[in-house]
Amino acid sequence: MSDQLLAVDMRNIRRQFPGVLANNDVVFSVRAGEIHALVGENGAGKSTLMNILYGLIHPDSGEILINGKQAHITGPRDAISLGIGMVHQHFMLIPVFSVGENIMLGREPVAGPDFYDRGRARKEINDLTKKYGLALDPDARMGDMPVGLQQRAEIVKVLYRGASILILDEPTGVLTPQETKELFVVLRDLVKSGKTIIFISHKLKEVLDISDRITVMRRGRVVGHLTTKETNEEAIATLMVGREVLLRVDKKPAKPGAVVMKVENVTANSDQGVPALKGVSFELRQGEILGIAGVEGNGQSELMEVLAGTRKTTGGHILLGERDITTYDARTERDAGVAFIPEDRRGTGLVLSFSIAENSILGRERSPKFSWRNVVLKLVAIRDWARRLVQEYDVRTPTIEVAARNLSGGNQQKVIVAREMASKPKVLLAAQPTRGVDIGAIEFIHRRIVAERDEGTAVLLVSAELDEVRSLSDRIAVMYEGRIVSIEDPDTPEERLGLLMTGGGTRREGAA
Amino acid sequence: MTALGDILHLLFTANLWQAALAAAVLLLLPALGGVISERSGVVNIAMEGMMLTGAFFAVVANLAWHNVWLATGVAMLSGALMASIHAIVSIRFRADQIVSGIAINIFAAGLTVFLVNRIYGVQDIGHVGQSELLPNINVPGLDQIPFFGKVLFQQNVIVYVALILLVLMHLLLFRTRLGLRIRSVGEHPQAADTAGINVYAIRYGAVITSGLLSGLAGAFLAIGVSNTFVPNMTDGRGYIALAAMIFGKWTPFGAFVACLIFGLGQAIYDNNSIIHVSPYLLSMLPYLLTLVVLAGLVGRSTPPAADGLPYVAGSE
Amino acid sequence: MPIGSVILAFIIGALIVAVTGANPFDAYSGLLCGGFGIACSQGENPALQLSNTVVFMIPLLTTGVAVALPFRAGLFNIGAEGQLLAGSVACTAIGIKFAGLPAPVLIPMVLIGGMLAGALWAGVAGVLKATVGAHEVVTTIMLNYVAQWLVRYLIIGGPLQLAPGTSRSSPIGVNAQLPTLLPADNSLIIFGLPASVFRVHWGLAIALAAVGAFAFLLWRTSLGYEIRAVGQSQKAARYAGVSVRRTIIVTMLIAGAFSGLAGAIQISGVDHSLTDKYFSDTTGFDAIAVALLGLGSAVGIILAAVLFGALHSGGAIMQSDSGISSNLVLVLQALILFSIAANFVGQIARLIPGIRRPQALPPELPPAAPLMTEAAAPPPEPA
Amino acid sequence: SSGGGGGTPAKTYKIGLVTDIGGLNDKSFNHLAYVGLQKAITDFKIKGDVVESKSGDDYVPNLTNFASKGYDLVIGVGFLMQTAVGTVSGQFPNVHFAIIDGAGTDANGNDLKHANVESLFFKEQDAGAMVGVIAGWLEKNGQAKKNKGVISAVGGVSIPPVNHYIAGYKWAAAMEDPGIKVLVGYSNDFTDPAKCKGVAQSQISQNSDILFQVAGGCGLGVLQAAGQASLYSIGVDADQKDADPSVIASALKKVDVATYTAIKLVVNGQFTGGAQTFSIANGGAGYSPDNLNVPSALQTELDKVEGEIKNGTLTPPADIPA
Ligand SMILES: Nc1ncnc2c1ncn2[C@@H]1O[C@H](COP(=O)(O)OP(=O)(O)OP(=O)(O)O)[C@@H](O)[C@H]1O
Ligand SMILES: Nc1ncnc2c1ncn2[C@@H]1O[C@H](COP(=O)(O)OP(=O)(O)OP(=O)(O)O)[C@@H](O)[C@H]1O
Ligand SMILES: [Mg+2]
Ligand SMILES: [Mg+2]
Repeated sequence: MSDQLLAVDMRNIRRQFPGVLANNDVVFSVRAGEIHALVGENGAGKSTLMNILYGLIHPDSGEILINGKQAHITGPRDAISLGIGMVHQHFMLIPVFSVGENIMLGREPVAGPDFYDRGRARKEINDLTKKYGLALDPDARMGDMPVGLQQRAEIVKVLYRGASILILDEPTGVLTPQETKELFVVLRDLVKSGKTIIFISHKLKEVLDISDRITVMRRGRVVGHLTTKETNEEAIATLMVGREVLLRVDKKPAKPGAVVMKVENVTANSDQGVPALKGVSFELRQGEILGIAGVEGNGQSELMEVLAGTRKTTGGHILLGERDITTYDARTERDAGVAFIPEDRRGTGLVLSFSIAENSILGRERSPKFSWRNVVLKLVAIRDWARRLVQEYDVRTPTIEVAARNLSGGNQQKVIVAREMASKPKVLLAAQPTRGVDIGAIEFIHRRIVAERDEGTAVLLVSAELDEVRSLSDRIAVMYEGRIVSIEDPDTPEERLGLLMTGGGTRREGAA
Repeated sequence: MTALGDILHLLFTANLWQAALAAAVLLLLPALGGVISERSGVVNIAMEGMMLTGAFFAVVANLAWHNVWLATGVAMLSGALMASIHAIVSIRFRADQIVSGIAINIFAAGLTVFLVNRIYGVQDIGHVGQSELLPNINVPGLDQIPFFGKVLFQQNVIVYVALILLVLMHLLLFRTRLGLRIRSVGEHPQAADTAGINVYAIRYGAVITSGLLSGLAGAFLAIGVSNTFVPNMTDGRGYIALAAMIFGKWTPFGAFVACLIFGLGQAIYDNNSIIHVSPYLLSMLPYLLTLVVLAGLVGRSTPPAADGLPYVAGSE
Repeated sequence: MPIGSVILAFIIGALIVAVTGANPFDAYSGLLCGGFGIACSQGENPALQLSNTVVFMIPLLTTGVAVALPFRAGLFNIGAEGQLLAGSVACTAIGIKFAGLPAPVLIPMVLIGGMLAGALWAGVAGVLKATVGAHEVVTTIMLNYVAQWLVRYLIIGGPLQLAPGTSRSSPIGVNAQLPTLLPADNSLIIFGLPASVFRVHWGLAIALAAVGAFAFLLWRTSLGYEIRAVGQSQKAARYAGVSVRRTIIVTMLIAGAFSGLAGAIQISGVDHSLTDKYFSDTTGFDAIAVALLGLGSAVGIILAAVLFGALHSGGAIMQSDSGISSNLVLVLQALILFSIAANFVGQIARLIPGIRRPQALPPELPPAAPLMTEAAAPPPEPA
Repeated sequence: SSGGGGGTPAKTYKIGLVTDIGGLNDKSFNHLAYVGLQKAITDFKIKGDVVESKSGDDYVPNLTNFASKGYDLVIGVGFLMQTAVGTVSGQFPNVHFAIIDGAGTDANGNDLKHANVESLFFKEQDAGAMVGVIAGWLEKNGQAKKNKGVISAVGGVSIPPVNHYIAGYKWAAAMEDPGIKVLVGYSNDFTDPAKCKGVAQSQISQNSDILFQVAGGCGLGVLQAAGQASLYSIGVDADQKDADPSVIASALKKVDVATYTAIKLVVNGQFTGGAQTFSIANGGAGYSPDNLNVPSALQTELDKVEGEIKNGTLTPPADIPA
């Protein structure tokens, strides 16, 4: 590689965590001006490696060269001064601060004796956003921003610090397809303007689309350096997981049965109190997967919460079989046979400090199965149950007493999927079931969802991944601005779906 | 209901408000300390102890050197010393900040009396001369304004200092770069760290500042309001200040409002020689009032997001 | 490891004593004797010392639980003191009013009455938190003061006053009094002293049972599960179908009942009337230290209560034997809290290369850590 | 008086002193008792030990500890310890007990009259009366600061020992100056000077120009408030002229003397139990003129009243007159 200047050259990086060798003599180099993808399963060591580069984690051994010069990075300050910027997997933004304050933080313009100069901050940001075509309102409250814009703010933050080497840790994990497209445009511009980019993602299509070269990690080791042009999804996946993986879901045609859930022009408000569902109607049949496609923020999340009973409706009806469950709360819904895989795994789906065993009965702690007359817990039953889930759903953990906090994202997700599916629900609500999870886990979760369907469960799937929706669903409902604008067949061309998702296209009311 | 009449009448006397303001300031200083500490993400319920320590050393120093300003400085330092214990234990050693705070309070209560015993023995700790107390200052001219002159401009020097600190604290937190950084550390230390801000330095600074302020309050109590040290003379003010801080939603002026309620309650109570109602029921007044206000007007108060959570940098 | 921390605390304490010119060994032998009746140098009666320690320990057990339980739900109950006072008032009132009833009826009555009063007192804070989101730290502190002034009012010039010029209530009926383990008899000599000096009463059994109940509730019941869930993540709890508001209120009610029980037991088992000593009672505050020291676990609370009880009764002996101010005890309590909370010993050990073991996974958050954070946030449930 | 204790070197008497929650540094009677004990230790070569009570729960165990260790005399300081002394004295009939400001009582507040208990009572009203005379006289003769005919007293908590002082004070002041107005307030506190200062300042704003503190350590705030308003104040229990220049006199309650005497009786084998009252008559109560050069007319008045109280022609009331 010496033929070309290396922007980043990490040699024999080693970092031990309790029980895990997160980075094992990792050799990682990035050429100046390239987009370099770093891929690997959950827990492979990507974030760790990048955190080391950014000075957040100190390696036990190894050396780092930046632009050919030996670098001694003791903390983010050093990294920043070396022109390294990082957009973290879990955003580093302060919700109660304004966008401007978030971007300026650490390099604030001051007036007089240390007064924060809001005016100049605004100007600086506007300059930047113009230069890179990343529109942002500096005065908006960060907490009120959609993830896409938060992501954008993170990037502007990095650029504002004059970074020439950008690290993006799973930047697209939370983005919609169009947001991703926009992001890629930006990234390419940045490279043109001489920046170097390190790009971490679980989504191989994107990797192939955006990167010049690829480094693959597995279990803390680098298992391959690839040149994007000369490789393909299967090859990368195999390297990552260490075995063949099928990326396409193979499923028998659905045998839809009776209608189990009937939704009749349901309306509901978002957290901000504005209407998010403006009259949604559809039917869900036994043994089918109804996928909901749509740009995030068009009411999918609210719809799921309404159906799961964690959000109140403002109108309309929900029928489960004959029963009107419109007013049911989360508990009664669950008891009635509606299972829910929420999109926010860490915050909502799990109590991170609880053990796997405890998490395995979340929401069912009063059911006769796990408690005597819903007062006293049946500990033995709970343990057996948890053990069963762990081994049936292949949750990678030493014991069921491990706190969920210490599982990788993929395994955390498996715990939730297991809990919700194993209760043999009539209806399974799956929101972003594979977000941020590595392909190994994705493959597994997809197979389980199809299996559920084949056993007669009615599945409602919401995903920001159009591919996922198309490959899993038997019917696709497209949501736009709080309404279902059309119901399509899974083989509908991506272009048409994209058009519908953005409010265009000719509607075709489906069977509903 | 003559009692109510008496109280209403009092509310129109400058004396009452003068006393109320002075009493409020005794709470305001530690409350401000609490605000800055918790804004930086370090829960601080140790104001009681830091204030008591300040009171003790103010007297000791004043008796030793007969210089009130020196004594006040010593008091503030001793408060800061206590604070730095809290800081080291909860920032460096990542101890539970509530435990550490409680420990500081117990520690101060025990240590001060223990030292009085050891240092002064039978003859007991002495009194500070009238001339060596923190002076009351009448602002020339202004103090003649009817009503407000007495309330605002015939006060102890510390009252003026506290009111200035109140404004400064507000500006610091919400207008300056440092304030922005302090709040960022309290809301999301990781974010602050990745932005190149030294989380630990900010937190140490904030906690120690709370010690300086509480120590100052202690000095005011011992060698301003009184002229000697009496065991446990802070009498729970640190906890009231804590309540005031939360009541005020972790803002300086909000806390000040709460402090005024308590100060007013105290001042009204002080008139029990002319208000004809059980002094004990009268004493309940400010606390009941606070509950009512909380239930009615103030409602929810949500602390800084990272308040109370030790920060573990990505590294060790 | 806590043992190590305690020892470290005593070492530092010894230094303080030595620096101020007293003899640490005298101090500690005094504490040891006063606390556990061990190594008594000046004719103290070991049995008596032990019994005193136990008597001090009893109210710390129940109030300790009253602080520890809300911790689990992310609530900081500084109000154990006020709830205890409410309990003792109710116990006294009932014990006087129904003095005629037989003990098997009256004793449960006064105890349950105390629990209800305590629950009511804490319930106010719980409801305010659950409905308007008023921070429980403020409300419980306020309620403490209200309770303290209420007690003064009641027994000085108020309805419970024994007689003009006194600052105490009339005694509760004999049938309302918890019996002591040994007969309260001055003539019967046990361990070389009149049996009546051994004041350990059946409240001990009740208090231990209460701690057991706490552990059971927390780890073996659905409610306990939900309380812990709410404390860790309100979002997750709501997803599970748990009503955060209801859980907060219920938690405070139960906690208040525990404190109230402590107050009732003190009246019914020790004081037999509401006296001016309750003006300056600090049990409810010591309870915070006990709960934190016990890391919110049942066993921990018992050990912490024993330690504090022993220090409390040891301080007196230390002072009378060696003339060292019993306030040293407070200093020691603080040092123990510091060194356990900060786990100095562990951290120091880690510095020594020889015994460098990898630090454990991120520990369970300390009992009080989530207090001021998410869990402390008022429940945003739509009303 | 070199006590007879010195005569029999065979035995060193063991005396235990238990303070109430005020502790040794309460700047009030606990401290005075301690002073008395110290004096006895030097005079009689006794072994004197002290325990401070941290809370009301400590009274019984602390008394019991001394008693169980066979101390010759166990002294409980303060009204708050009455029931505790009653209980423990019953358990240890062979140990001598003394209690200051009270008797050994049962739960109903009745004196149990145990033969081994000596109750040391004080006629606080005597002392109160003497300073009341001073206050009243100064007001009447326009020799106070404002002379608007208003004086005041700040009590700690409304309990007998406090109210006795105030009763005598009010009674005597009215005797000197029938038109006088006496404000009475309570701080509900014995330790926090700020609290008493507040009450005092409110009384000052009601034109009081002589303020009598009856609130131990808290009361220091009263003396200081008077000082800062350059008015007169009156100290309590001990001679407090050093506490503040404004202190023109102190009402003395010689707890140190009482303690010393109780010890002396035991050492001399003259312990008799029962109630002992310390009053002007036996020098256990009184007053000290402090930072004020007393006009001769006032002095004569004082001597007259003192004499009449001694010979019983005047008896100051124990309860505050309306
Ligand atoms: N702070 C930490 N303490 C202990 N172990 C850690 C810590 N951070 C990471 N690890 C461990 O190091 C391993 C690598 O973690 P890392 O975050 O680098 O994985 P990753 O490749 O980023 O996974 P993902 O794709 O989910 O982000 C994981 O197995 C994890 O258990
Ligand atoms: N403090 C920690 N102790 C142990 N393992 C940790 C710790 N922090 C993170 N990890 C592990 O690091 C790995 C990566 O975690 P990370 O925080 O990057 O997100 P994740 O859990 O992988 O979620 P995602 O699916 O979004 O990648 C996971 O295996 C996680 O369990
Ligand atoms: Mg990662
Ligand atoms: Mg991850």
